[in-house]
Amino acid sequence: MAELTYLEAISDGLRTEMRRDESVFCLGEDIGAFGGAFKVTAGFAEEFGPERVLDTPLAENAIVGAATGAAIEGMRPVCEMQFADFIACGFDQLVNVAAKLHYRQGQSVPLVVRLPSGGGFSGGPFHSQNPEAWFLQAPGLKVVAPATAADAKGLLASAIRDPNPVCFLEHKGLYRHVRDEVPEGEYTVPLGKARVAREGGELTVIAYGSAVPLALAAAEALEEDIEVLDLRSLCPLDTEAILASARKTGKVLIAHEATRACGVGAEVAALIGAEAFEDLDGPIRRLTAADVPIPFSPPLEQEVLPQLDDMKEACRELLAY
Amino acid sequence: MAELTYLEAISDGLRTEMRRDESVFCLGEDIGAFGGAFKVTAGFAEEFGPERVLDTPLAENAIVGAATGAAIEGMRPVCEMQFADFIACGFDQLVNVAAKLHYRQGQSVPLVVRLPSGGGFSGGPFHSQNPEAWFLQAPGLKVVAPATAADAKGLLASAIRDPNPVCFLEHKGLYRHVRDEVPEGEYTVPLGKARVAREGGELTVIAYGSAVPLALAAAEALEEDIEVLDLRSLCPLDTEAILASARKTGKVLIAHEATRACGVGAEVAALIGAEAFEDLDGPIRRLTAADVPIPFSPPLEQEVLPQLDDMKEACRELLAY
Amino acid sequence: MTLSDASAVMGAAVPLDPALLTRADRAELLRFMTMMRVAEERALSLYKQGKVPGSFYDGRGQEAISVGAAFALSPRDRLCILHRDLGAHFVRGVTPDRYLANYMGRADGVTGGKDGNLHFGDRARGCVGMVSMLPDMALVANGMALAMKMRGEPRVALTFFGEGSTANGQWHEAMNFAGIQRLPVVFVLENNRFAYSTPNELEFAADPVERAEGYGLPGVEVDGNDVEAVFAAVHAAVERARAGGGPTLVECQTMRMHGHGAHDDMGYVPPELLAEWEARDPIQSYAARLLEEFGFAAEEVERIDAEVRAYVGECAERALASPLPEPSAALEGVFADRWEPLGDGAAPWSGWAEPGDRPAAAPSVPPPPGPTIERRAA
Amino acid sequence: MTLSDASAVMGAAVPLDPALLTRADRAELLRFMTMMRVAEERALSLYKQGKVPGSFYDGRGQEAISVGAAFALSPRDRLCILHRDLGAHFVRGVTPDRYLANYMGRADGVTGGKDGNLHFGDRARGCVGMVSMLPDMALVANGMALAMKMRGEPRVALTFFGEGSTANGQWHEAMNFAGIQRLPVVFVLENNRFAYSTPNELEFAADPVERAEGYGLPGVEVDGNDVEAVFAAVHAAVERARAGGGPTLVECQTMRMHGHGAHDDMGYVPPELLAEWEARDPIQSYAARLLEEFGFAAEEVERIDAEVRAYVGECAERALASPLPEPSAALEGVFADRWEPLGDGAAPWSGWAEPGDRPAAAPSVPPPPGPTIERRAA
Ligand SMILES: Cc1ncc(C[n+]2csc(CCOP(=O)(O)OP(=O)(O)O)c2C)c(N)n1
Ligand SMILES: Cc1ncc(C[n+]2csc(CCOP(=O)(O)OP(=O)(O)O)c2C)c(N)n1
Ligand SMILES: [Mg+2]
Ligand SMILES: [Mg+2]
Repeated sequence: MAELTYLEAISDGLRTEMRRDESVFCLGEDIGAFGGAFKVTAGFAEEFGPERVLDTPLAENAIVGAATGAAIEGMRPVCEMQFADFIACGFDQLVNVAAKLHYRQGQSVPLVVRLPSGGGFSGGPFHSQNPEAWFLQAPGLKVVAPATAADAKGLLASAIRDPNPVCFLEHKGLYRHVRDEVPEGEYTVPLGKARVAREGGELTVIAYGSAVPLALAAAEALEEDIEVLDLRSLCPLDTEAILASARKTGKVLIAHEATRACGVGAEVAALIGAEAFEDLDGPIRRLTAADVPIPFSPPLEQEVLPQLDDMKEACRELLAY
Repeated sequence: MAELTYLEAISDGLRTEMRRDESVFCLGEDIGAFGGAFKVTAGFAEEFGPERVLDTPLAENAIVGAATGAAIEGMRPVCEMQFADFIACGFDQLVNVAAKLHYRQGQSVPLVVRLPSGGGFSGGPFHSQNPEAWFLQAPGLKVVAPATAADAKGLLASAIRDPNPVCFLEHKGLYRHVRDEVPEGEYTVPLGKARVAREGGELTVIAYGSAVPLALAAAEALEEDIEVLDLRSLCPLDTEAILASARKTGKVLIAHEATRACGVGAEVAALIGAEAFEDLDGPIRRLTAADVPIPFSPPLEQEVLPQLDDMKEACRELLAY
Repeated sequence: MTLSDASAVMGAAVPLDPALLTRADRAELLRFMTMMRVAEERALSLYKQGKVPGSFYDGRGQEAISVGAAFALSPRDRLCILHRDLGAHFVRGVTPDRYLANYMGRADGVTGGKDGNLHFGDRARGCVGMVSMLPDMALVANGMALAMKMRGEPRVALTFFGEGSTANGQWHEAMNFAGIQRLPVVFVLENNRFAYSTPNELEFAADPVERAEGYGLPGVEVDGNDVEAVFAAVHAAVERARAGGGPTLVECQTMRMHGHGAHDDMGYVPPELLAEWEARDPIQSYAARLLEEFGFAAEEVERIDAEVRAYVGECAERALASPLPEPSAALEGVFADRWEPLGDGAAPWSGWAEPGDRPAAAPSVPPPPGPTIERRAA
Repeated sequence: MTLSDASAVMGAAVPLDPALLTRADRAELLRFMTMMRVAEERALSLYKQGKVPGSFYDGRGQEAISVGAAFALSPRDRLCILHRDLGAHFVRGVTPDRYLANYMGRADGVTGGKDGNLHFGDRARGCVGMVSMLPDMALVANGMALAMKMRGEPRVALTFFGEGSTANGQWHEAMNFAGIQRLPVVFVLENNRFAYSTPNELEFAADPVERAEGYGLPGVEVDGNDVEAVFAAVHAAVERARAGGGPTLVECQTMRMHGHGAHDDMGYVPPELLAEWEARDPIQSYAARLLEEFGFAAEEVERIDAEVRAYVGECAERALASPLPEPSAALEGVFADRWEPLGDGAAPWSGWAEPGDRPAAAPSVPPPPGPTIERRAA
């Protein structure tokens, strides 16, 4: 075990998989000599050579499309979007080609798209988005969103080994602010299993990505009997764990940084409203970004993204219900 | 008043607006001399000239981008996607440029994207999709989905006159199968107002697009006291009408043809679970397509898309709850 | 480029070494083109009988392109075949029964009813099924070629696209990336004068083959109605790619002789244009050439036609006997349990008949068992 | 094209009619370039002082391009200005206080804190703010040009993009559509040798200016460090577009003299390359030319520099005095209540000074009231 930041854990996970399996390679903009916009692949070109850490032109459909073809031919490509926001430029290849090939043609497409996502650092409307819900409306894509360094490493390894296209949402706000014990060497965390990040009996906060540390901080600060469920995988969704916790506490707050309408929070709320209705002791609430583009200036951005105080307030309200 | 099909009503609405305002023009693939894949613009090139019924190359970002620029310069462009599915190829211009310009820059972008959507006719995985939920996760886009011919005409006129980008989902399955009384001449239906398509007291079916006639048929067949609320607008969503009906009947089924995870049904369910919790007499249920690509062969497609029997069954279950 | 330029189509830009094609090869070329024509005619009549759900598309008049191009490929080369290219499926070993069953949405169609039209690729034969969005497969072909290049394998990926699709941004991304990486990929552009109803002059202001240089790759223009010209150009491009020389864009000038789909009466096509190209029918003209230039007897040519018709007839019977899929299949297969390699395709060209001709370095991958109606019926 | 080709940059492809520029114009060109340089230096130091949230980008070394290009435009022409093109904003009338306030996320920045960096366009001055996704604005510029063409107005849309962005599919869609429709649009390509860390040879296998013909439009290559050469080429392209002659692609060869952003130490740039281009600094070399060729006195040139520095200093004070926006503003403005026209920009070139020079047919649209810090402070 070593203490690593979330960012270091991603690098470590990727490097470990590249050492383990020579069909694993990376492609993206500025990931080679430069090591990527966030330096996730710093030193990789030296260790693995420029062919396995491929600098592409500025063309996201070309990146996802090349990964799809290479995956079909037995490689294990890991694409980097420079920012998650740019997936809109590679959207068609992802949702129409990669996502549907197995269903239509029995063709496995083992690729990973790494998506540095999220805001909180004045990235503005084009460097702060959380696009995960788009992927859930495109059947055939798996979607993961780790909240801890250990999960970041373990889920990335599982994503790489999975025979399907996996969208790997790595939250930029966690890159250097989250640090925890990460197993050394090969390490996987299964896709599709949520994690009880904090046990509690009165209220469940269901969260993923950057909302997990926020929920934990709120629970600590309030000193209440709050359970925090970290989803880890958004597709497949761990419906069992969600329903078990909802039934246990009877009160649920779902929190994420993505905008609200048709977000993952809506799906989880709908699931609970349909399947755990009889066990609910209060309304199902959501804490999410407002339905606006993410603004640049700090006071504006803070108004839009969920803050610790908002989380505490939302918990308090539900506990008092 | 004249009896028109849903398709004729769209043509009529578009023609009326083009006659009313010469800044309105259409652009898309094969919409000129050919009149469009579904013949919505048949005869338009003759009446308005090829410049106002512009045949574009096969390039969806170019279509949406050109519309955005023209809208900024005071035109009122109406883009046609040949099939809604192709919006994935124009996605970036829509969600990143058109949607965000007003919020970021105070720049109004009055454009309409017409999206022939939906399945049920063996269109297969690329000619049957219902992409509306993607747009709800892209703040800045309005989204409408008419279920009747009159609404198709009136909502299209409102969409054209609206100073924002509007995604206009026209369901291909309704094109020739729905026919109703449509006011002649200029006619608008306001964006953001749902419509009680059938009054009832025991169960609310909230639906839009192709799910509305399905819900009405089920209600008739069951001869039960079912209310059918036709959303018409998905963004803005008529939350008042939704909550009022949910509170009145206490039981809600949300139905749409789009796939389930993070769909509009999830959003409506989450809204009700948060705001009408105390008035509910049963779980909030959804009837949607399964989370798979839409298959081609009739027995497969029928398995995936909601059918009348599924609707009846879902209503019966909730009524019996 | 205007419509009337269609008559100014260039001849083969790559002279064919006559020794490349044996007499048997030539018979095969005619046979595959005929098979495409006859199978599509049969499919169209099934469509008219209401046996094909959805819509119907064919490649009438373009048979020389898919057949000539696919004929140049080795078993271990890989293809993304498009909607006008049925002949390439046949060359790789897909049988007409599975094509017809696919169109009818039957369990024995290549996709088992999951997808329709020509939206299929037979995994067992080294093909990846196209998506509707055009020309997305060009980027997928790039990716396959990238894998081949990374592993140092002397293999090639080939894909097709229409001239209308070159207007889409993905086409540009594909050309540019292939040019930079010098990928072993061959792009076959079928300029059939129209994209749906849209004529060349609304698709581009300069012919796309003129763009090849701007991507640092050669562009070759051939008569797409001359199967040997197509074979020669693609063969040269494939050899170049296999030898590490990078990608080639081969533009085949041709004409879409039917509507975009069966629902389209082509009111927008000037009748003279159709007549002009009808006179250059790729099958008729090749049959004539076999008689005149290559010493085929009339009976030989007629026998090919008769045999193909009989065979396609049997295939249609088998396809019609195939059941519709079980509804429950609709909910299966969204995700894969494991990755499996594509199998190798048939490579009927005599150039691949002798083991010595095969690239020595190519390790053989066993094809996964591919379903065939024959197997099922047996 | 390799890195070392950078030294082989061509001269102005369009010879400048010397009468086009008056002595006062030349002073203005120097003044705007200096203003861009000084304002960016000031912004960078604000960034280093922690007053700029997020990240920081500038266009050091590229001042001649945005200034020279924007200088050729009339008030009613329209622009999409990119992240290296601050000078164009200044030419159109945006003042440095509003630029600096925007970078600091203040209420008086052009976007009022909604967006940062150079992601702004002053509506009152005929500009549409860029988005990050590159080169999306090329398609928006097409749309503006389409509207102008449809209405028969003798107006032009102009946009910029880097050479790296030409790899994206949207670039191709923009060129192709502009070529087919012969839109009155001018595309200014800034080849500054790198896209972030990616050098030319990984961006394309052939220089993008060579692609212009493949879209049926002229491509012109100029020395992007020579402001008069840029002006001449863009002026010719604008006149051509205004007269109905269609689009032009103008490639300006230059060098990005800073990192991609302030966080980037440019470890990947060979020092010789920087030194080579440093010697060709667009401002230094233009100042020298004004002295040598155009009879400017040293004091004149020095006064421009001093005045600009003083002015930018005052602007920085005003920007620093501007408050942060009210949080509640974050939840407003997703949707518009009504459409309003863009206003007309400043057009400081003497060619626009006399009313007779203005296009007769251009109806005047009143500019919407644009916020300025001056107005607020008054
Ligand atoms: C991205 C995209 N937009 C729209 C369509 C709808 N569409 C299907 S085929 C077609 C015309 C294609 O023309 P071309 O590439 O010349 O191929 P052809 O059909 O002529 O062989 C169009 C517009 C599509 N398939 N993909
Ligand atoms: C579609 C897209 N993908 C990725 C990025 C991230 N990105 C920002 S600037 C940049 C390099 C742009 O290079 P170039 O076009 O040459 O412009 P320059 O910055 O050199 O002026 C990249 C990759 C982007 N802005 N847009
Ligand atoms: Mg075509
Ligand atoms: Mg650059």
